[in-house]
Amino acid sequence: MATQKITLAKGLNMGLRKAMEDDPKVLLMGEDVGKLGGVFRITDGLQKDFGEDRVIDSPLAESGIVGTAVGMAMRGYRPVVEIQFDGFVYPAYDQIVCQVAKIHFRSQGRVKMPMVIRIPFGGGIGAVEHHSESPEAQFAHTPGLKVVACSNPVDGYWMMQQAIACDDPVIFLEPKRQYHADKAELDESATPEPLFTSRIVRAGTDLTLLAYGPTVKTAMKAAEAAATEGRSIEVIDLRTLSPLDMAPVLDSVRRTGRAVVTHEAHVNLGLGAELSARITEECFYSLEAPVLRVGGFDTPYPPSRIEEDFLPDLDRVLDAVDRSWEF
Amino acid sequence: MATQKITLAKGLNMGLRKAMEDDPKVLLMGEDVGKLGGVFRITDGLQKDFGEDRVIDSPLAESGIVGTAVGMAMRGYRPVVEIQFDGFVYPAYDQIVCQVAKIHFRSQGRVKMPMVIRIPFGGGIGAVEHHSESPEAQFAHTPGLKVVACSNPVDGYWMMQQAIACDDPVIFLEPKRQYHADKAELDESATPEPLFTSRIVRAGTDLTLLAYGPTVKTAMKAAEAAATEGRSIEVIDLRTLSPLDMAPVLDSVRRTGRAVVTHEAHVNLGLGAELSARITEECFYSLEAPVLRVGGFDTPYPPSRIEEDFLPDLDRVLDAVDRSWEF
Amino acid sequence: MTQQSPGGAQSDTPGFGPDLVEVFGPSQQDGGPELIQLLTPEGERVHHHEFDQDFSAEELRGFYRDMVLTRRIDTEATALQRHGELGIWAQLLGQEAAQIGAGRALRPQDYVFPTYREHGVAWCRGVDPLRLLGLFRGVDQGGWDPAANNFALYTIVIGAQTLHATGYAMGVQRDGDVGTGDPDRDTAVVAHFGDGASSQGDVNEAFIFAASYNAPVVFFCQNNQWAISEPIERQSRIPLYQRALGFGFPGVRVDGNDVLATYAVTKAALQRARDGQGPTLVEAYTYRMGAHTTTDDPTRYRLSNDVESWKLKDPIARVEVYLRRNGLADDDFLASIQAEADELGHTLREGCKSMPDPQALSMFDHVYAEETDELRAQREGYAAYLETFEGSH
Amino acid sequence: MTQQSPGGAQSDTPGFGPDLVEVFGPSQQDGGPELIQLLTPEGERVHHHEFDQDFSAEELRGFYRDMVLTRRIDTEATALQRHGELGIWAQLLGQEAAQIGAGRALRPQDYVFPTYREHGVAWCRGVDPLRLLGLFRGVDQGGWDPAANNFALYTIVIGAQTLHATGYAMGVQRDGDVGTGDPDRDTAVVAHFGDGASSQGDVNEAFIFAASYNAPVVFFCQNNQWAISEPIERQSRIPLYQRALGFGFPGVRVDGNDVLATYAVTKAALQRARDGQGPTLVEAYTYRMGAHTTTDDPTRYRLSNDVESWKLKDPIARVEVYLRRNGLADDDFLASIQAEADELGHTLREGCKSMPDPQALSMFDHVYAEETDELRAQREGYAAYLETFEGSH
Ligand SMILES: Cc1ncc(C[n+]2csc(CCOP(=O)(O)OP(=O)(O)O)c2C)c(N)n1
Ligand SMILES: Cc1ncc(C[n+]2csc(CCOP(=O)(O)OP(=O)(O)O)c2C)c(N)n1
Ligand SMILES: [Mg+2]
Ligand SMILES: [Mg+2]
Repeated sequence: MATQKITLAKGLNMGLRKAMEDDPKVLLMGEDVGKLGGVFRITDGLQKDFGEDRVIDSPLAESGIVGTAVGMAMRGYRPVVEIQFDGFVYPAYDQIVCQVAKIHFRSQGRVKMPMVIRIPFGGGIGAVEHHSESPEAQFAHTPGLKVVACSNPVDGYWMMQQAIACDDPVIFLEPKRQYHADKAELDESATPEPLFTSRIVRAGTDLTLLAYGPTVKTAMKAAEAAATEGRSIEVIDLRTLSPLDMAPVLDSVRRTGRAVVTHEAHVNLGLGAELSARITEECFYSLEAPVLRVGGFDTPYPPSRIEEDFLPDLDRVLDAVDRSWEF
Repeated sequence: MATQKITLAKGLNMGLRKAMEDDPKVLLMGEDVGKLGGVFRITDGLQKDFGEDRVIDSPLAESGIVGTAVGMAMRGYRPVVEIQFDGFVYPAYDQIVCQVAKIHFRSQGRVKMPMVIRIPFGGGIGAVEHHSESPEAQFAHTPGLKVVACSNPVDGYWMMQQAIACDDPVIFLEPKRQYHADKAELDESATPEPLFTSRIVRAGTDLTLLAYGPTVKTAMKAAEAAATEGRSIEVIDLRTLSPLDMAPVLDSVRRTGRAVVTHEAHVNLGLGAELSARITEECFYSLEAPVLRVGGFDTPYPPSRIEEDFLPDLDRVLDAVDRSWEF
Repeated sequence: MTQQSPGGAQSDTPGFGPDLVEVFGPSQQDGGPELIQLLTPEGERVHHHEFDQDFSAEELRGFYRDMVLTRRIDTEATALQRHGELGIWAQLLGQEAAQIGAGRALRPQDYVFPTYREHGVAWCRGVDPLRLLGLFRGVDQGGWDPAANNFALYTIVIGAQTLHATGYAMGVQRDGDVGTGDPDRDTAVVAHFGDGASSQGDVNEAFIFAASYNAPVVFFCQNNQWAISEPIERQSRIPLYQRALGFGFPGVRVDGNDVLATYAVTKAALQRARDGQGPTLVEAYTYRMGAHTTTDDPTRYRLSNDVESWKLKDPIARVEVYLRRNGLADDDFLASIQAEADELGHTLREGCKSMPDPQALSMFDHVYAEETDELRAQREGYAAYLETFEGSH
Repeated sequence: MTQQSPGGAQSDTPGFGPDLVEVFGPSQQDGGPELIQLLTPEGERVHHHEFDQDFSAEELRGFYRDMVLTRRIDTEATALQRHGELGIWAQLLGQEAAQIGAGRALRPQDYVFPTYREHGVAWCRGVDPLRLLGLFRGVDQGGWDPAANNFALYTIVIGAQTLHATGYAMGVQRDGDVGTGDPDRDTAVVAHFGDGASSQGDVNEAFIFAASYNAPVVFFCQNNQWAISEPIERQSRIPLYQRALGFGFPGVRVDGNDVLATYAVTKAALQRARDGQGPTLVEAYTYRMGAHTTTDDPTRYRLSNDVESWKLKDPIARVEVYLRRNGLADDDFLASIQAEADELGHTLREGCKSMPDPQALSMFDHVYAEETDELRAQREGYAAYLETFEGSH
């Protein structure tokens, strides 16, 4: 099969389409996912091709969307729901953490909950309040949920299908800033890596830089910039946030002796905290410096005119790399 | 004023009463807080004495409770809302993280949000699902909220009044297992420590043990048990979870070189993760061992017959102490 | 007091028409004129222009038996809790007719989403009552297989299950199992919830989704007048069944202490759903005769007078009177049911006491359908830790 | 297609009475017979048996002026967005009458909780429109002082503010500011929300709390027929104003393109609230003539025919016709309003372009009323970091 150059938005769209073709039980639901194809057009064309019964525009109520999806899953469907923006997932929070996450456990495995909750997340798009947040830590703290974040078009295509095929509920985070940013070559005949694995996206020897979703690009740029100064940075795209795939991370840190984590979520109790705790516990004698964290500050997401100051960027990542060195 | 021996339930009740006497703007609202005095009787007698306008039984809707409390606060009241059990706070999650936490920021300080959200939390009472959870990490991750946990009757009395007097929204966590457990001597004429401070509750030299809410008692027992083996453990009752009061913690760890954190919340992305990350960052060269964490496992809260296996207990804390030593 | 009572002083502002409170009056102790009844508290058979139907002697005796046995489950469980065998128990005393009426109206393919008090419905579905006890004993969180009886697990977060029911019903639509005319295929879904739960956003969103998609779901609300200590008036100032009117589907109020009426009305609502005519709200007007749960103390908030007056409306007594008066049941029959109840009580007692505690390590099971290495490591770590104790003992 | 259309094939199951869908019929393009109107699209003054009132020439010209200026704010902001000066803009085109009618009916002590599109109401409250632009430019999240105009900040999470309004109204009750008869004291609260928002749990919970406490709040729903790409039929299969009936308080549907009717109905609903008669739902039946926001593309989901037919109901044109026809406004007057609008447009353009960006460090301000050491340290750390760049430049 020929390869093609696609954006992340296209990769996700193709992944959804493929999953719907492969399994008639896959349903999409959300606000504006039908005729409009979603405000980001990720479901573009799918209602036209699969009908209103499979691509369902819902009333404007997130708890209702997730709660009815629970019932559909109980009836044997595999619902994929779209939350329009990160900041609007909270009305559904109760259904997600008390029902979606727990029904398999509650029923001692008798009731499966194969649901994907898609959330465009992260900032940098110049939006108003609630449109730029990073809620992943709260979901990763909740047993019963799996949480993944894609960072590029090819992963978007494969991870979406894998998440839909997974028999557990998956919170699927899509870096909205990247939707239409860069294109990549997709080979549909390739064999993807498993869903819940992290990936070294740039090999290095001096420091391990951990990122996911939107910060992977920043991390790659930081590694390039550091290389010009003779520092060899290994970049890992975590891809899975719960479970964490610690093996490649620990292996890397044992080699490099230093780690920096970067994400857009608030630093306080963000994924960086957990990674720091685990890395320190497992690599105590290998560490030359404490694990440093570069994230969103511990303030509400600010007005968009200063959002780039809130978000971790190349310079702040490099600054942390420097600080790690100086320890 | 003579001192009296009181339970935690009584201390909280007296604290609420005092706050209501001192400030007519203080209102209580929640499910069953009126005639019944709450399912734990924390508001016992208050409706009788302050009337139905100040102690308000609400319709059964947590988002409604918190959302209307936001409006009351805007009108100049100081609402104290009760969430009946930890696991029922999630329907109000959206109002808490998107509104309560952000209105002061959104309005550039023009609108204050002096609200207290009381949550009986933690397990060990043999209850059914959703009645034994520890949701603190999710709130502590949210900028704009302050989060405190009391551990004893005297703190219950003072911290409640201080939280109500605070101009910021405070998530007030009450260890329900302790409500009627132990009595302590209350001197109402004493001067309490400030609300957002941690406290060394047992001095020690060999290891710093951090706890809050229900695990403080466990930590004290662990320190006693360790003492019989000649190990001197310093126990800190964190009291405030957001902001964290790191100064006494860091000072302690610099002296002891070892730290263990214990809480009932899931270990993954629990407060222990943040404490580990910060301690490691600040005390890198003082640490003899990585910060170890003893918490609820990363499973949903289990059926009550095995909840004591889920919850951190004396033995598991001592085991972590041992592991810290062996590093 | 700053609150104005509804229907208070009229102003001369232009009209919005009367409030519904004025049209229907506030909720009344006797359920008001809209209450659908087929059997009075005195055991008299009355007729209703729309919901009347004939009942065979066998059916009537069946209702009686189910209610007596359900009540026995409840009393037994309450006693077991007092003896420390259960952590807590949510009593259904007084709500037997509402639950048996609703439960008996189901067909096998229908699916039920209960709250935490539907022991009678569970009984009708064939769920082993011992499994209900397991949850309240704390050995599991619902030990029955939902698929075996089309009876979901109890849901403790109030109202959440109404959305699950609606979504399930949307699945039924997608399977084409509505409106085919095939009585063994057309499927209805029932969501149980309480008067208190009716205030939750989730319940109202369920109404919206069900109306929007015309889903085959029956919202069955047991208005037992109380949400723990809060009277129904805190949740609604008009009769609860009228809530449905605001969402564009029918609501009815049935005497929830009348098993015949509850059965007839539920059956009709289920058939509406199966026929593809969409959702219905059934308000079963009843009374919580016991405490909210065994840890509750209702003397703190309600008058024993009220309870006394509701005793006269006992759901079982009226059927017994009717059966006897019409020669449909004799002493032998009644004694045989009592014997069956005693037998059931005995089985439950013994079964409950001998119910084993779960293994500690079972808490790591079923967190995921596809287990994670992370959790496996946690389980193994804890297993190894536990073994250090075994060794030391 | 598995969904059954409401009001479809009748079965012979016993009756629940007709569905409300059958009683009222589905939502109609023209608003149906229940639509309250005082001024037709053709500019004819019609009378209503309950909500009629006289308007002075000055009042009428005032409505006209407000609507023209509000529309100008909207067009200006839309243009500014196209020129990159705003990140996004939520247009109110077509909803001017609904907003000016609702805004003008307020008294100073009343309090308004808007959603994100109430630029016309803001105008009536005296909020500087430049402050509205600030939010959409991304320099702040609402730069006005809510207390200065009793106009809360915009709320973007749809529906959340309806609970705030209800709670505020409960505060008003506690202050004794209802039903005193003192026109300068009695206070009403207004919650604005859209047809889409009506599906949120929060909005329905607000109805419940408001009914339960009989709070002095007016729920003002601008049914502009669309929630982004979803038509009103997805949210409700009966006219939206009837939602209130299910909660036991009155609902009315007013022609939201008729400023006179909207004013009269809102005024009456507010007075009901101030008098202590509790909540009312006002559905202003209107149409979103523009896109949802400047980033939306409505051609993907709706017919230009519909838009054309609504153009004939333009809220400003009908007042202009009426004013002219009745000699209440001449060319000079209309020209003077145009001049005022041009002036306003100019001020907005210049003001917007010269609106300074916030300081980066301001993001650490006002997170708390009582700042934490933690955050102070974070601010100082970032300040020091920024200084390293200043040095290097
Ligand atoms: C979301 C949520 N909030 C609070 C509770 C605690 N709670 C359990 S039962 C109950 C009262 C429910 O009353 P109702 O719906 O009338 O049902 P009933 O108990 O009368 O059968 C409450 C407040 C809960 N289970 N879930
Ligand atoms: C809780 C929540 N979910 C989703 C959104 C995204 N969103 C913004 S406006 C909108 C449509 C709202 O429609 P409606 O209530 O009719 O108001 P209108 O925009 O027509 O004025 C949506 C879905 C949001 N702001 N909040
Ligand atoms: Mg009840
Ligand atoms: Mg709309």
